[in-house]
Amino acid sequence: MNEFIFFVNNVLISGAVSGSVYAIGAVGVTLVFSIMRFAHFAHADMMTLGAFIVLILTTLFPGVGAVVGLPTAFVLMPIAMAVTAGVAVGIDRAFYKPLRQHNVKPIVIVIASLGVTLMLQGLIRLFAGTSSRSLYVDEFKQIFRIDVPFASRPLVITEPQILLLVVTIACVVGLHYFLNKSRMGKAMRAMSDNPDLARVSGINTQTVIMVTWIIAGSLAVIAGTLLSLDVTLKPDLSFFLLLPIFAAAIVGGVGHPYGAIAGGFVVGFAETMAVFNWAVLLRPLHRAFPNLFELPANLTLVGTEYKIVVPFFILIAILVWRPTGLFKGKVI
Amino acid sequence: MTNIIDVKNVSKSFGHLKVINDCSIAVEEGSITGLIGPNGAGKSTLFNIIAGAFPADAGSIHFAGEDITHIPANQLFHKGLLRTFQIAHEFSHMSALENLMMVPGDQSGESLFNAWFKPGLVRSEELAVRQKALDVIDFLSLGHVKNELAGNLSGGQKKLLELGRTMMADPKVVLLDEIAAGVNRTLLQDLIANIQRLNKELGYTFLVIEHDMDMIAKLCNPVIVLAQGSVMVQGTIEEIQNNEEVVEAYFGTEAH
Amino acid sequence: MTTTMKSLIGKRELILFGLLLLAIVVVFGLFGSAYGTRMLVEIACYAIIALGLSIQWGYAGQFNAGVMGFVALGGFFAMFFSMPINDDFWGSDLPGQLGGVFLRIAIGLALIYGASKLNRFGLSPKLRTVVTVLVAIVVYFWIKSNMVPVTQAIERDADFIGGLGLPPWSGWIVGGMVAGFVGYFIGRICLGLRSDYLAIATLGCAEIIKAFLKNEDWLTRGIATVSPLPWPVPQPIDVGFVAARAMYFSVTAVMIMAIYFLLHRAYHAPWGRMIRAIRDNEISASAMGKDVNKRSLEIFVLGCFLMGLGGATLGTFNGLFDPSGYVPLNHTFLVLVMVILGGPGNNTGTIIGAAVVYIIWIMSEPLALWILQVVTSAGDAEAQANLASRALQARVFSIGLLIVLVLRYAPKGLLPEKIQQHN
Amino acid sequence: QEIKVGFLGGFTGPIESLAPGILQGAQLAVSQVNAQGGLLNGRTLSMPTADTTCVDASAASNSADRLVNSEGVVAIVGGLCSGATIAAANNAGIPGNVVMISPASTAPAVSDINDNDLVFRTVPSDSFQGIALARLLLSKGIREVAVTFLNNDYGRGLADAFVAEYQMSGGQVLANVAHEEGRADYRSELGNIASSGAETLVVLAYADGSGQTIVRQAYESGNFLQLVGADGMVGDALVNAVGAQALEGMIATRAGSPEIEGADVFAAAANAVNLDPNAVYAAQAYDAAFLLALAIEKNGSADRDSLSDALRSVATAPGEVILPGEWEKAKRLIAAGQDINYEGAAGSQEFDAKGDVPGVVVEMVVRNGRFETLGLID
Amino acid sequence: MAIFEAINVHGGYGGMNILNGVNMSIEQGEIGVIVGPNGAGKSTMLKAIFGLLHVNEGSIALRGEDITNADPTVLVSKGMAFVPQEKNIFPSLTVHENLEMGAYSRKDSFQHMLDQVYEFFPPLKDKRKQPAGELSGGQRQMVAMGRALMMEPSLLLLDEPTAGLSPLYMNEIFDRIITINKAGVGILMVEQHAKQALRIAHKGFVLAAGQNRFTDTGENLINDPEVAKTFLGG
Ligand SMILES: Nc1ncnc2c1ncn2[C@@H]1O[C@H](COP(=O)(O)OP(=O)(O)OP(=O)(O)O)[C@@H](O)[C@H]1O
Ligand SMILES: Nc1ncnc2c1ncn2[C@@H]1O[C@H](COP(=O)(O)OP(=O)(O)OP(=O)(O)O)[C@@H](O)[C@H]1O
Ligand SMILES: [Mg+2]
Ligand SMILES: [Mg+2]
Repeated sequence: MNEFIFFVNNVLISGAVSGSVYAIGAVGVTLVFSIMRFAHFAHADMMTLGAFIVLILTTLFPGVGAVVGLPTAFVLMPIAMAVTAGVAVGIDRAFYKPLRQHNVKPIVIVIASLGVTLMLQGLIRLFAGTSSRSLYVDEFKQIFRIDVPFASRPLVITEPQILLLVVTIACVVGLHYFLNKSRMGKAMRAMSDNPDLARVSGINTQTVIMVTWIIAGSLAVIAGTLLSLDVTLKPDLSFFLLLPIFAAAIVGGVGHPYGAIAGGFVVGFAETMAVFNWAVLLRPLHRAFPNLFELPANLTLVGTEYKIVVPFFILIAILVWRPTGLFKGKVI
Repeated sequence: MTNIIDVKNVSKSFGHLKVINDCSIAVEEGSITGLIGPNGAGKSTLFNIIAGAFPADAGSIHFAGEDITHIPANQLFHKGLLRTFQIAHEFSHMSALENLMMVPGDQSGESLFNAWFKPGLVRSEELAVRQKALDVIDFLSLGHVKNELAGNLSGGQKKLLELGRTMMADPKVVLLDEIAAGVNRTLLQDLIANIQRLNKELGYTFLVIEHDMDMIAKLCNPVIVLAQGSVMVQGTIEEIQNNEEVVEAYFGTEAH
Repeated sequence: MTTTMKSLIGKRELILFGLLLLAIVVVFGLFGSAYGTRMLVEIACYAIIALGLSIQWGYAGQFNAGVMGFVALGGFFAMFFSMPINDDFWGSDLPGQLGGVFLRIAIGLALIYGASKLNRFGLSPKLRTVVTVLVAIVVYFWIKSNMVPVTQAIERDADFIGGLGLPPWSGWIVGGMVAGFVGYFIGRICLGLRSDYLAIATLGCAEIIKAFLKNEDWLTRGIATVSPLPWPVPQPIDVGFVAARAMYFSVTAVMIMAIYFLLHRAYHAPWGRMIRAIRDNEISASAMGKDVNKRSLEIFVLGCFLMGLGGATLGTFNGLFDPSGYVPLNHTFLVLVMVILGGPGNNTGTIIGAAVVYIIWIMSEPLALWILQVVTSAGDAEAQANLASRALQARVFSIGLLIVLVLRYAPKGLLPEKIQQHN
Repeated sequence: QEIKVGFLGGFTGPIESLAPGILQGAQLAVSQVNAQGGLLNGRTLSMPTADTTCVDASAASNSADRLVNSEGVVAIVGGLCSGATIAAANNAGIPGNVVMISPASTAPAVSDINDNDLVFRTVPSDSFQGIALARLLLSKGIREVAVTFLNNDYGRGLADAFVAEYQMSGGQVLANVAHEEGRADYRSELGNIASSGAETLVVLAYADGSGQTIVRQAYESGNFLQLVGADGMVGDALVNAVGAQALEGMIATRAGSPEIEGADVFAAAANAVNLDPNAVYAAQAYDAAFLLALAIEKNGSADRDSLSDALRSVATAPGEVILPGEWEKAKRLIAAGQDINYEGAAGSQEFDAKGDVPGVVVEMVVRNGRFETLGLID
Repeated sequence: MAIFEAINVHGGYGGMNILNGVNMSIEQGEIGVIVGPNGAGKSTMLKAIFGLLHVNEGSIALRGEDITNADPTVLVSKGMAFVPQEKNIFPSLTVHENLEMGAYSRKDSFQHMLDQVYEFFPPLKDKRKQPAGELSGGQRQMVAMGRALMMEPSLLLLDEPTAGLSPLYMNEIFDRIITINKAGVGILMVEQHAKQALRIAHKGFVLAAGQNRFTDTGENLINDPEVAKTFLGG
């Protein structure tokens, strides 16, 4: 039973948590992709940017959380979402819109977004320094250790992890209703299908693009903040998230929000399972039949130093096996 | 006369949609064969299958007696099978002349080794290819736009360019997919004349998809009617126009 | 021929070359000739890498965001071939054991390959896939369990397997070839993808290559780094900085001239026309009889070869093999900026771009510090120290800004690709 | 008129947050020298800086090259990361005949550079600290540990030394796992380690990098009872960030001796300019810069030739003891032709044949939300 | 008063003008047909009218009100609708959603228009839940027309609505156009099936090289031998 709890803690909860972060990130990437047709490399940096804004707010108003009984950072997150959404819209106006108007190939905008990534990284470091920070300024993270019958190990889950899972579900449901039922949502899908015709139909494409960036920016802040709450806030957080997030988006099928969510969890679980020591689960078996086999101390698929390449291997496997991703993506 | 193209019992589905359904057609060497049928009948799909753009699910295709069912598009070109596209597929960032010059398939300068180490050979071949392209471009009366980017040409000029490629390659068979759609009728008369000339003078075989009945009537014999992925009837244009089934499915009762 | 001569030295090129020369003279004047020659060599190495990216992207429209990986491969082979032979390793029984592991790897690969062909023997494709995956997993664990003890023994007893003691240039060529070979496999899998996907896929490949070089200590010494590396020409310690670097520069300059000449010839031959046609419209090119997959792969491999070669020359020049030193900012994005600024598909432009961007990149540090000193000369020491480190972050920012500005105002680069005219 | 001693640091890259403190340490020495009349008959000492990026050998040698060839420095303080130091030395320092003193490169490999006696360091090699840490744990009766180290020259060198000593002396290392810098999440690594059943976790990483996250997540997971760190983990910033409750009782080691006089002198001087005297490697950087100034003065000219001999002479016994900040006194003695012996802020800085200093390692523990120094480990 | 009038329109894509002074007008409830050689600027003219590219000189008016270079969104709310030559549907939206998008800027109920479109084009009714991308060419064209009709426009711009369609669908589309027009909608369309189109046109415009060459009733143009020879294919 202890081993099972260990498995739950280290694979299920862990995978679900990183899966959620990837999923929310991938939804933003895929939304931008399906509506503006380019892979937005700066998304991960918008996550960091948002989290830094939250940090600033939390430092300014440290007591807010106690009033509601939630982490201050979480309570203040909506303000950062608004700010980052504004920044995202501004970046689009300044850097992507002129290129769009020149009718350049999508790949050129992709490169521009690489430029924006570097600029954001430079700026964040310039103003916020480079060290790790915690989003818990005046409070401490709540850790729930849940005792389970027949086991001496507790199930461990932290407050931000619960928030993360809840918010992910809320985002999925909300986005589903928004895209399928609301007028603006349908207009966004229409725009992603055929931007010129959308204009001709009287859809204000500027508004649609703005709303897209607002949603993408807000989602980025949610992912960034909850991740930083759960772990730590670093300026170079984003670069390491970029690959798994894109892998998640492609694995799920680019341009497909539900695919992105599925992809996020696939990548998240794959990562944790690849580095999990499966010998742990075999130990009870080994205790029951000690002579049956010899149990190696460490039975992992890949060493943790290769964890970064796991999303990428999944990406390749999926692309070979099913080039459009799990859900049928739009463009290949 | 022999059948230069022989399509036997070919089927093709996209997902659950069966687009080509046990279809068999044959094209006689030296003929201009028409292929008509309602929208969505599977005509372009059939072209794509013959030209190797994607594989058939079942059935076989023979070209000049050889089984070409699984041969990719680029190899079919070298065997003498050339197709045009329903939507013009020009090389938009190359000049009109270059669009033609890239066509010949036996250019030794296309190998890196020759390009690097046999410049003399490459240059003399290049001169010949260029002369041929200039001839073709004059023949198509596109001389004044030969250095224009192909992407900037108008719809009709692109269609002419598509036709010009066929003349650069010396193919045996040309598959034409709706070259008339969106083309000005006056220009179309020239195109028809050109096709007839290529057929008579150079002996090209044509398989022509078209919705323009005037053009089909002028050019094609025989005409094959495709409906829902299989052949409905085949015959001369008169026979087709008087076939009630075809009239109902294709022309509509108030046609002519 | 006269037309090509003219196109080679147009007015724009002349002006740019003039400005570049001026910049180099200024650098020589300000920083001395030892540093100046060093910069020239590094520009030359980066120019080779940039030419590799330029032909992939400019000629064929392939967006390779994994330059770093190929550069690192080149660096590794430059080290592996040129370092002296490690007697601790070759004198023990470890080579035999390692050979045994490689034999097992070969057997394992053969087994996997065999399993993937089982459908020839009447197995249904689904079942075959399952069997292949199972075989692959078993083989993986089998090899892993055999390999780990051997590699650990090497690390413990011999540090790492050492080099081959061959001349550095042999490592450069092999480094280029292996980079091309790896590029071949990556290209086989990824070239069919949309360009953004290709970027992500190659980005990932580069990370895999780096992770491998960084963690397989028995082979590469990992983060412990290997240095000093032998040079193909006398080293500064023997003949002084300027002379040694001038000799090194002449080697790289000859290489660039040869590469430039060959690329120019190929581009203006039917080969170049075919590559551009494939870039424009793959479907149509394939209908015109061009083997799109083969040709895309050919140019991808050629580009990767150049990246490997450039990486190898750079590695040897730096005198050190340090796998963790390969970071995307310096080895992918910087090269990318060189190519977009210079003009993708224009070799002259790419070389100028490499020089301009490298000078900007290198000068941005002293410049940032100088500006800072002027601005904060009144401030206290702590503020200065902090600001100095932060001001250098501006480098990252300025590279980003440069990308965005170039795309905005000169989307085709300083010297755009020329449209072929036939009069 | 200025005499230049370069500072080669990783202002960007993985140790960018440590670099400012280290530079300040060196600058403190420079400002003291200048405040007390400068060197070589009143010439001023200045310190141009250059960035190595820490991880990019090419950038490191380039920056070093600029210092050596363009700035014309007499000597260099730096680099910080061992890889950068090796690259800079091999590419620019040694061919340029420039003495380099690294205040932070701890990798054992630095000892083995073929350096014509030009490369020194004021920080002990990792092998000292790893051994000390292993002995400390064993002496406390901890016989089973799991190790996770940062996968760079620092972490790996330290881990290798620690593990070798620990196992040789009868301890058992149940897991030894590398981790990469800069990740958001180390739960997988920790899970992997925890699966070995170890209850003591040795974290060999930097406090404001992966170390902080690992310690925090190790505490959250509840899988480990005892946390252990090395010098990279020491710093009250860690306690503030992770929480005193989580770290209470954490064992750590760091280089440096609390008993030498120089430490207190340096602490006072540092506090006066708002520099945390405990900032990682700041004292070592101070020593490096001060030593170089002494050596130049001793050498009698701003030439690079024979500077390393002068350095050895001023740094090592015998001779009149010079403490941090005692520049005027040292100048006077040198002028009088007397032999001096600098006893620094971070140690007595007696260079051995390879240019290394002997390691003095102290034990530290987190108590009441602060790192407290307990005493020397022998 | 002319419901729509374009006077001396100049415009193009980049620097160069494609349109060099085009004049056009139609009255309430009329059908106007534009014919001309490829590259004459016909599609360009429709795009210029609909605000999709910049008019450098000249003016365009709707019911006397100036709409030169107005945003398409504004034009839609003023009762204009446009069916482009290609890519005129939203492939991943269902037929029903395509029609809804047509009514995007309507604030009132549009149920009656949905009913009417399904009545116009019966095949669509069965396929209302199906993504439009799965339809055949003719059905797509119906969806495109239906989408344009949802706003109950008073002026409908059609760019080659019959290109690539089988004769059956071509006739059907022409029939629908006549029906729609009978309901009082003004229509301006480009056609290469010039004779059939001019036959139902009240007014015909022959465009060449970005300028008007002939403007007359449809009947007169068909019967003009010069027009017939140079522009209608004899
Ligand atoms: N790649 C594809 N994926 C899914 N369905 C396809 C694909 N290509 C064609 N179809 C479907 O196959 C059917 C036949 O298409 P095809 O293009 O062959 O028709 P066609 O006879 O050429 O019609 P038209 O005269 O309009 O060109 C259509 O229903 C079409 O929607
Ligand atoms: N996006 C564009 N950029 C630059 N030039 C263009 C563009 N689109 C069209 N043109 C040019 O504008 C001219 C007119 O094009 P337009 O599409 O209006 O012709 P058209 O009369 O509709 O012809 P067709 O009957 O072939 O559709 C052509 O010469 C064409 O090359
Ligand atoms: Mg078709
Ligand atoms: Mg048109």
